[in-house]
Amino acid sequence: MQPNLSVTVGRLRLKNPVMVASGTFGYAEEFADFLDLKSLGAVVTKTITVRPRTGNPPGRTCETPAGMLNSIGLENPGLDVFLKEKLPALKRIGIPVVASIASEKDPAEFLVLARRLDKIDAVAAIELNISCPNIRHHAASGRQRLVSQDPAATYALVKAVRKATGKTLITKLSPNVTDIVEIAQAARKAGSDALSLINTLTGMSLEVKTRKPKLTTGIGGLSGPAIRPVAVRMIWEVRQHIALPIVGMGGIIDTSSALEFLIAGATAISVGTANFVNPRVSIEIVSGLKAYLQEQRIPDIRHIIGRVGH
Amino acid sequence: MQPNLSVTVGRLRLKNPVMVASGTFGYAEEFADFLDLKSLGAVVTKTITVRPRTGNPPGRTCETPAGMLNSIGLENPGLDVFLKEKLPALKRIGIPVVASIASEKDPAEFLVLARRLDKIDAVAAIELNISCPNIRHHAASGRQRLVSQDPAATYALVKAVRKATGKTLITKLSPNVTDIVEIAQAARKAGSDALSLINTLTGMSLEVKTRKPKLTTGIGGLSGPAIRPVAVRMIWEVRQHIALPIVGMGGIIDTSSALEFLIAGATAISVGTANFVNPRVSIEIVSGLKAYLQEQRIPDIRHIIGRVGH
Amino acid sequence: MSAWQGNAQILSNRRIRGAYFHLSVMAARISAVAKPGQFVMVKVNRDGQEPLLRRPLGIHNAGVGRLSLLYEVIGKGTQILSQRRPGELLDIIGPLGNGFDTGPRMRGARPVLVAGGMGVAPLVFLARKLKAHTPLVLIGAKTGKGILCAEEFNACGCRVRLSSDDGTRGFKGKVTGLFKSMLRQGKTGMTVVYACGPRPMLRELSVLCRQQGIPLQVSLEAHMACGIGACLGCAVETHAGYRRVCKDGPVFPAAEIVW
Amino acid sequence: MSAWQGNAQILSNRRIRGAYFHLSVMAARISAVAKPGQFVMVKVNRDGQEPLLRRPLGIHNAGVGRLSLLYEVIGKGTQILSQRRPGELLDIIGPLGNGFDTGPRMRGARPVLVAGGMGVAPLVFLARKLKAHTPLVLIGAKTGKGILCAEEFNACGCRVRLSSDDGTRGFKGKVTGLFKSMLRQGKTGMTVVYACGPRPMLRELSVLCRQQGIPLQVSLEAHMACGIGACLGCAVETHAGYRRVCKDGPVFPAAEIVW
Ligand SMILES: Cc1cc2nc3c(=O)[nH]c(=O)nc-3n(C[C@H](O)[C@H](O)[C@H](O)COP(=O)(O)OP(=O)(O)OC[C@H]3O[C@@H](n4cnc5c(N)ncnc54)[C@H](O)[C@@H]3O)c2cc1C
Ligand SMILES: Cc1cc2nc3c(=O)[nH]c(=O)nc-3n(C[C@H](O)[C@H](O)[C@H](O)COP(=O)(O)OP(=O)(O)OC[C@H]3O[C@@H](n4cnc5c(N)ncnc54)[C@H](O)[C@@H]3O)c2cc1C
Ligand SMILES: Cc1cc2nc3c(=O)[nH]c(=O)nc-3n(C[C@H](O)[C@H](O)[C@H](O)COP(=O)(O)O)c2cc1C
Ligand SMILES: Cc1cc2nc3c(=O)[nH]c(=O)nc-3n(C[C@H](O)[C@H](O)[C@H](O)COP(=O)(O)O)c2cc1C
Ligand code: FES
Ligand code: FES
Repeated sequence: MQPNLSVTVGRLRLKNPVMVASGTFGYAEEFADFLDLKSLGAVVTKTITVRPRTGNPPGRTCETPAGMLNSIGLENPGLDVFLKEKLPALKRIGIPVVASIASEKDPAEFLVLARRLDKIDAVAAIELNISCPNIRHHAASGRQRLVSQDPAATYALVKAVRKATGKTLITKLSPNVTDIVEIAQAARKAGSDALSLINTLTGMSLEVKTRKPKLTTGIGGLSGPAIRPVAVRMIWEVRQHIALPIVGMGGIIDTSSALEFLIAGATAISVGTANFVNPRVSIEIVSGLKAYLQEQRIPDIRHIIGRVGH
Repeated sequence: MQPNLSVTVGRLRLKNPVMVASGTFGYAEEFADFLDLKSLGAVVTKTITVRPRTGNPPGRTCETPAGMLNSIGLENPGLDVFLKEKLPALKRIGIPVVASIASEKDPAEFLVLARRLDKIDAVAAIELNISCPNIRHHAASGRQRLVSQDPAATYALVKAVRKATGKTLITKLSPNVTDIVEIAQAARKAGSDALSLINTLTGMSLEVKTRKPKLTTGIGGLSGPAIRPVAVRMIWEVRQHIALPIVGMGGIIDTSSALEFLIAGATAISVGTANFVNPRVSIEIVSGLKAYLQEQRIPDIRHIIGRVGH
Repeated sequence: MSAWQGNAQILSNRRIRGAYFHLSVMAARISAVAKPGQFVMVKVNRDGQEPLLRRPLGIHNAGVGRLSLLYEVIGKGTQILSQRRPGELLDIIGPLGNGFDTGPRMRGARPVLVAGGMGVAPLVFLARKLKAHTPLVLIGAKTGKGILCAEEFNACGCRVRLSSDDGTRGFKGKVTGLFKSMLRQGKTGMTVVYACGPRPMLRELSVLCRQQGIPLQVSLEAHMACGIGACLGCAVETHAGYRRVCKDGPVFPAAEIVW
Repeated sequence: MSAWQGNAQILSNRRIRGAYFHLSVMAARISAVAKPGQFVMVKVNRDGQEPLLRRPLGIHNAGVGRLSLLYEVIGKGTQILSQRRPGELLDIIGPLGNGFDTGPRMRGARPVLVAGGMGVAPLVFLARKLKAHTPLVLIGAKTGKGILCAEEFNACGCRVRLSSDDGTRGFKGKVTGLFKSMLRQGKTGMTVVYACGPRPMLRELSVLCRQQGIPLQVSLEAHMACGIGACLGCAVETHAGYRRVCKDGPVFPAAEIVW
C-alpha cells in the first residue's frame, strides 16, 4: 500500500506534511550536504525584514533541560538580498517555499513585504511572524506586547496583509498568551488561511557562577522537546474551536512526536530545534510517517489529523 | 563563617529560604522517613478546599521531556479534616506551615477558608492558589479563565481575602498568561504580601499508539526542569516591576537551580516535582546554599537575591 | 516499616531471556523489612532527567542483605536499567506500599497465586513466605517463552500450572481460563487467592472469586510520580473513593475495587 | 569540502591525564577532506535530550580513515563523552568550518603556533601540515600539568616553548608573555601566527601582532546550537558585521575581529 501523505494548507499543496521551521533551517542550503531537500513537504525561510538586520549581540543561544534558548534577534539580510541571493537556490529545490516575514518597528513593513512577495512565483505562501519574542512591537497599558499577544492588533495586522496578497497566509502565533484560541480566532476572522503554532516560549537562564544571564539579551525564546506538551495542548485547543489548518511545531524530534501533533490537530508539522541535533531528522520523519501508515493500514495521513481518541 | 540563610516573606520569617511546593509534599508526613522535616524553611500544604474533593479520574500523571504532567484535580480531604487530621502533625514539625487554599466554584469559598485559618495559630501564612489549571473558575468573553488569568478578578479576590485575614498572604500565579507583571501588579495592589511563581504550564501529551491523551482529563499541568526557563524569566520580570517578595518555583532540582531563582529575584524558593525524584532534595539544597555562601564568602543569602549581573 | 532511600550496589543484572532481566542489589535496610507485594522506586539513571521520574518495580525476592527485582524492558527507563552493571550504585527507595495480607487468618489456608505476564515478579517472594501452605501457582503468558519463574516456584515447593495464549506451553488460553478449569475440577480447596497481572485478568478473577466466595487480593499498577503517597497521581477507584495505589496499595482486596 | 553526518566507530577513548581525554574514531569521510582548524559536532549521547545539543570539538588529527579529538571534561556533555567506549558508534558531523589558511602565500613562511590551554587541540593537526616550515610552537597553561601535546609537536619537528602561569613548567607567566619575550629576543623571524585559546589571550596576541605587522589567524569559540550555519547563534562581531563562528570561522584573521 502506498499511503497518501499529501495535505493542503490553505491553497498550499504539500506532498507530505513535513516542513522545517523558520529560523532553524537557514535558507536550506546549509542542509544540502545532509539530506535530499526536495523530499521535504515545504521549507520555511528564516524570517525576513524589509531592511537587513544584524541581530542581537553574541551570547545568542544556550542549552536548557530538554531545550534551548535563543535570542538571534531576527538577523537576516533584508528583503532585497533575500530575493536576489537566497530565493533562487530555494526555488531550485523544487518544493514550496514559505517566506516568513516580520516588521521591525512599523507594522506597515509587513505590507511592503507582502506586496513584494505577492508578485513572486517562487514564493508559495507567506508566514506572518507576529510572535518573535526577541522583538516587541507596540505598547498597551504601558507594557510591551507582541502583536500576537493582542487579539485586536492581530486582527488589524492580518486584515491589512490579507488585502496586500492573494498568497496563502499562515499566521504564526506566540504561546505566551492567556488564551491562544482568542488570538487564533482574530487571525481567522481577519482572513488568515492557516496558523502556525507555536513560536517559542519566553524564557531566561542564569549562569550561577557569574550571576549573568546566559543570553546577552537576558530573555529569549525557549524551544525543543521541553515545550512539546504546551504546543500539543495549544494545537488541540485551537483545533476544537477554529476551522483553520494548523502547522504544528514545538519540540518535534522524531516520527512519534510528529504524530502527536498530527493527532492533536495539525495538518502539517514543522521541525525546528531538532534540525540542529540531527540535520536529517525531517526526512527521517517523512519516511517514518509513511511506515507508520503502512503498519497501521491507514491509507491516508489525513485520517489521523485531529483524531484524538477517547 | 556561618552565613545568614534566613529571609522574610511578608511577616513570615524563614530560617532558610527553602520551602516545598503545594501538592508535591503531601502533608509532609509522607517525607518523614527521608529527611529531618524541621530543617526546612517552611512547608506548604496540598491545596485545601472547603469541602473534600475526590479529584480527577485516574490517569493523573505522565512523564514528558524533563518534566511531567499532572491532573490531580485538587484531591484533598476538605478544611475540617485537614484541621483535625493533618494540621496537628504539621504543627509538631516546628516550622512555619503555609496553608494553600482554593475555591471549587464560588470565590466566596476563599473567604470561608481564610476566615477559618486566620484564627489558627499553627498556620503561619496562607497561599492563595488562584492558578490551578485543573479547575476553571469563571468565564470571560465566553471562554473559561482562571482567576489568575484576569487582573480584575485577581484584584477582587485578593482584596476580599485580604479583608478576611491578617496572616501573610501569598498569591500563587499562573504562568499561562500574556503578561505576568500585570497580574502580579493586581495582586500587590489588592494587598497580597507576597507572590508564588509559578504554578504549572498547561500542557497535553498523547499516546501515539492509542491516540488518546495520556491524562484522562486531556490537559494538565506541566512541571519540572522543562519549565525552569519560563519560571526564571517570570520571576525576573516581576521583580523588575513589583515590590513584593517572591517565592520562586518551577523546575528546581538542585542547589544550582535554586540559586538561579534567588539571583533572578526570588526571596525564597519552593521545591516541587524534584521531591518525587529525590525526597531529600529540599534539605540537600539547604546545605548546598550554605556551602555556596561559605565558598563565595557571602555572609548573607539576601545579598544575592535579585542580583543579576550584567 | 519505614522506607529507606539510598544507593544500593548492584550485585548482578542479567538477561533471563528476551526482554526479561533479573537484578540483584545489596540493600539490607530494605530486605530486612520488606514484605511480599511491596515495591521499590528505582532511579534508573545515576542522575539526570531522561527519564526524570523513578520507576516502580515489585520486590521479587529479599534475602539477607539482598534484594532482587525481575523486570521486562518495555521503554526508555527499563532499557537504561538493563544497561547498569554490577558494582555500580542504584538509587532506590523502599520498601513501599502495603504488601499482601498474609495475616493471622492464614492458619490452614490453601492459597492460590495467579500471575499474568510480569505479574510473577512479586509472587515469587510471596510463595516463599507461604511455603508452609504449599501454594498452588498459576502462571500465564502470551507465549510459552513469556512464562517466567516456574522453577523458582517449584523450588518453594509450590504446585505450578502453566498457561499460554498460543498454547505453546501448558494450558492453551488465558490464565483466567486455567483458573476456571481448576475451579471446575473442584479439587483445589482454595481458601484465598493472590493475583498480579494485567487489569483485565484481575477484573475477571475478581468476578470468579466473588462468585465462589473466595477472598482475592490483587496487586495493582498505576502510573506513579512519587511512589510514597505524596503526589496523589496513582489514584484507583475503590468503593470508598479514590485510593493511592502506592501507599494504600498496591495490594487491595478485589472486593474494594471499582472494576 | 562537503560535510558528512554519520556514526563513527570509536577506536579508543582514553584519559591522558587529569580531565584531558584523547578520542579516536573511524571516520574516513571526514578525515579524507579535513583541514587543520576545522571541527566536528559530536552527539555525545547515543540519542536523547540530556544534553540535547551536539558539542563542537576541533579536529586534533586526521590520519587515513581516522580522526582524533582531544578534549577536556568540563561539563555534562564532555563527561558523557568520556564514558563512551571503543567499539561504540559516535554520531558526528564534519568537517565543519573554514580551517586555518595555509594557502599559497606560505612559501618561505616561518609560522608560529600559539596555544592556550585546550587551544593545543587543533594546532597539532596544523603543525603536521606545516611540518616543512618547522613551526615554532608556544604552549601555555595554568600549571605545568595542563600543558598538553608537547611531544606531538616535537615529533612533527617543531621547536616547542612552554609556559605556565605558576611557573611549574617553562616560562613563568601567560603564553602571551612568552610570546612577547620571543618577540623581544627578535630571533624568531616569524611571518605568520596561528593561535587558539581563551579570548583574552587572543585579544592580547592581536594587539602584539598588529604592532609588529605580523598576520595572525585566530580560532574562536562560541556557543553553537547547530554548527552548520543554520541557527545564527554563534555570531562574532567583525568589522564587517556579525559573522558565524561555525561557518565563516572558526578561524578568522585577527584584524577582522572587533575585540
Ligand atoms: C507497584 C508496581 C510494581 C511493578 N512491578 C514491576 C515488576 O516487578 N517488574 C516489571 O517489569 N514491571 C513492574 N511494574 C511496571 C513498571 O513500573 C513499568 O514497566 C516501568 O515503569 C516502565 O518504564 P519504562 O521507562 O521502561 O517504560 P515507558 O513506557 O517508557 O514509561 C513511561 C512512563 O510510564 C510508566 N509506566 C509504564 N508502564 C507502566 C506500568 N505498567 N505501571 C506503572 N507505570 C508504568 C513509567 O514508570 C514511566 O513513568 C510495576 C508497576 C507498579 C506500579
Ligand atoms: C569550534 C570549537 C572547537 C572546540 N574544540 C575543542 C576541543 O578541541 N577540545 C575541547 O576540549 N573543547 C573544544 N571546544 C570547547 C567545547 O565545545 C566545550 O568544552 C564543550 O562543548 C563543553 O560541553 P560540556 O557539556 O562538557 O560543558 P557544559 O558547560 O555543560 O556545556 C553547556 C553548553 O555550553 C557549551 N559550551 C561550553 N563551553 C564551551 C566552549 N568553550 N565553546 C563553545 N561552547 C561551549 C556546550 O556546547 C553546551 O551547549 C571547542 C569549541 C568550539 C566552538
Ligand atoms: C535558533 C532559532 C531561531 C528561530 N528563528 C525564528 C524566526 O526567525 N522566525 C520564526 O517565526 N520563528 C523562529 N524560531 C522559532 C521556530 O520556528 C519554532 O517556532 C520554535 O523553535 C518551536 O519549534 P521547535 O521546538 O521544534 O524548535 C526560531 C527558533 C530557534 C530555535
Ligand atoms: C502532582 C502535582 C500536584 C500539584 N498540586 C498543586 C496544588 O494542589 N496546589 C498548587 O498550588 N500547586 C500544585 N502544584 C504545582 C506546584 O506547587 C508547583 O507550582 C509546580 O509544580 C512548579 O514547580 P516544580 O516544577 O518544581 O514542580 C502541583 C504540582 C504537581 C507536580
Ligand atoms: S505515586 Fe504519588 S501518591 Fe502514589
Ligand atoms: S552554530 Fe548555528 S549558525 Fe553557527
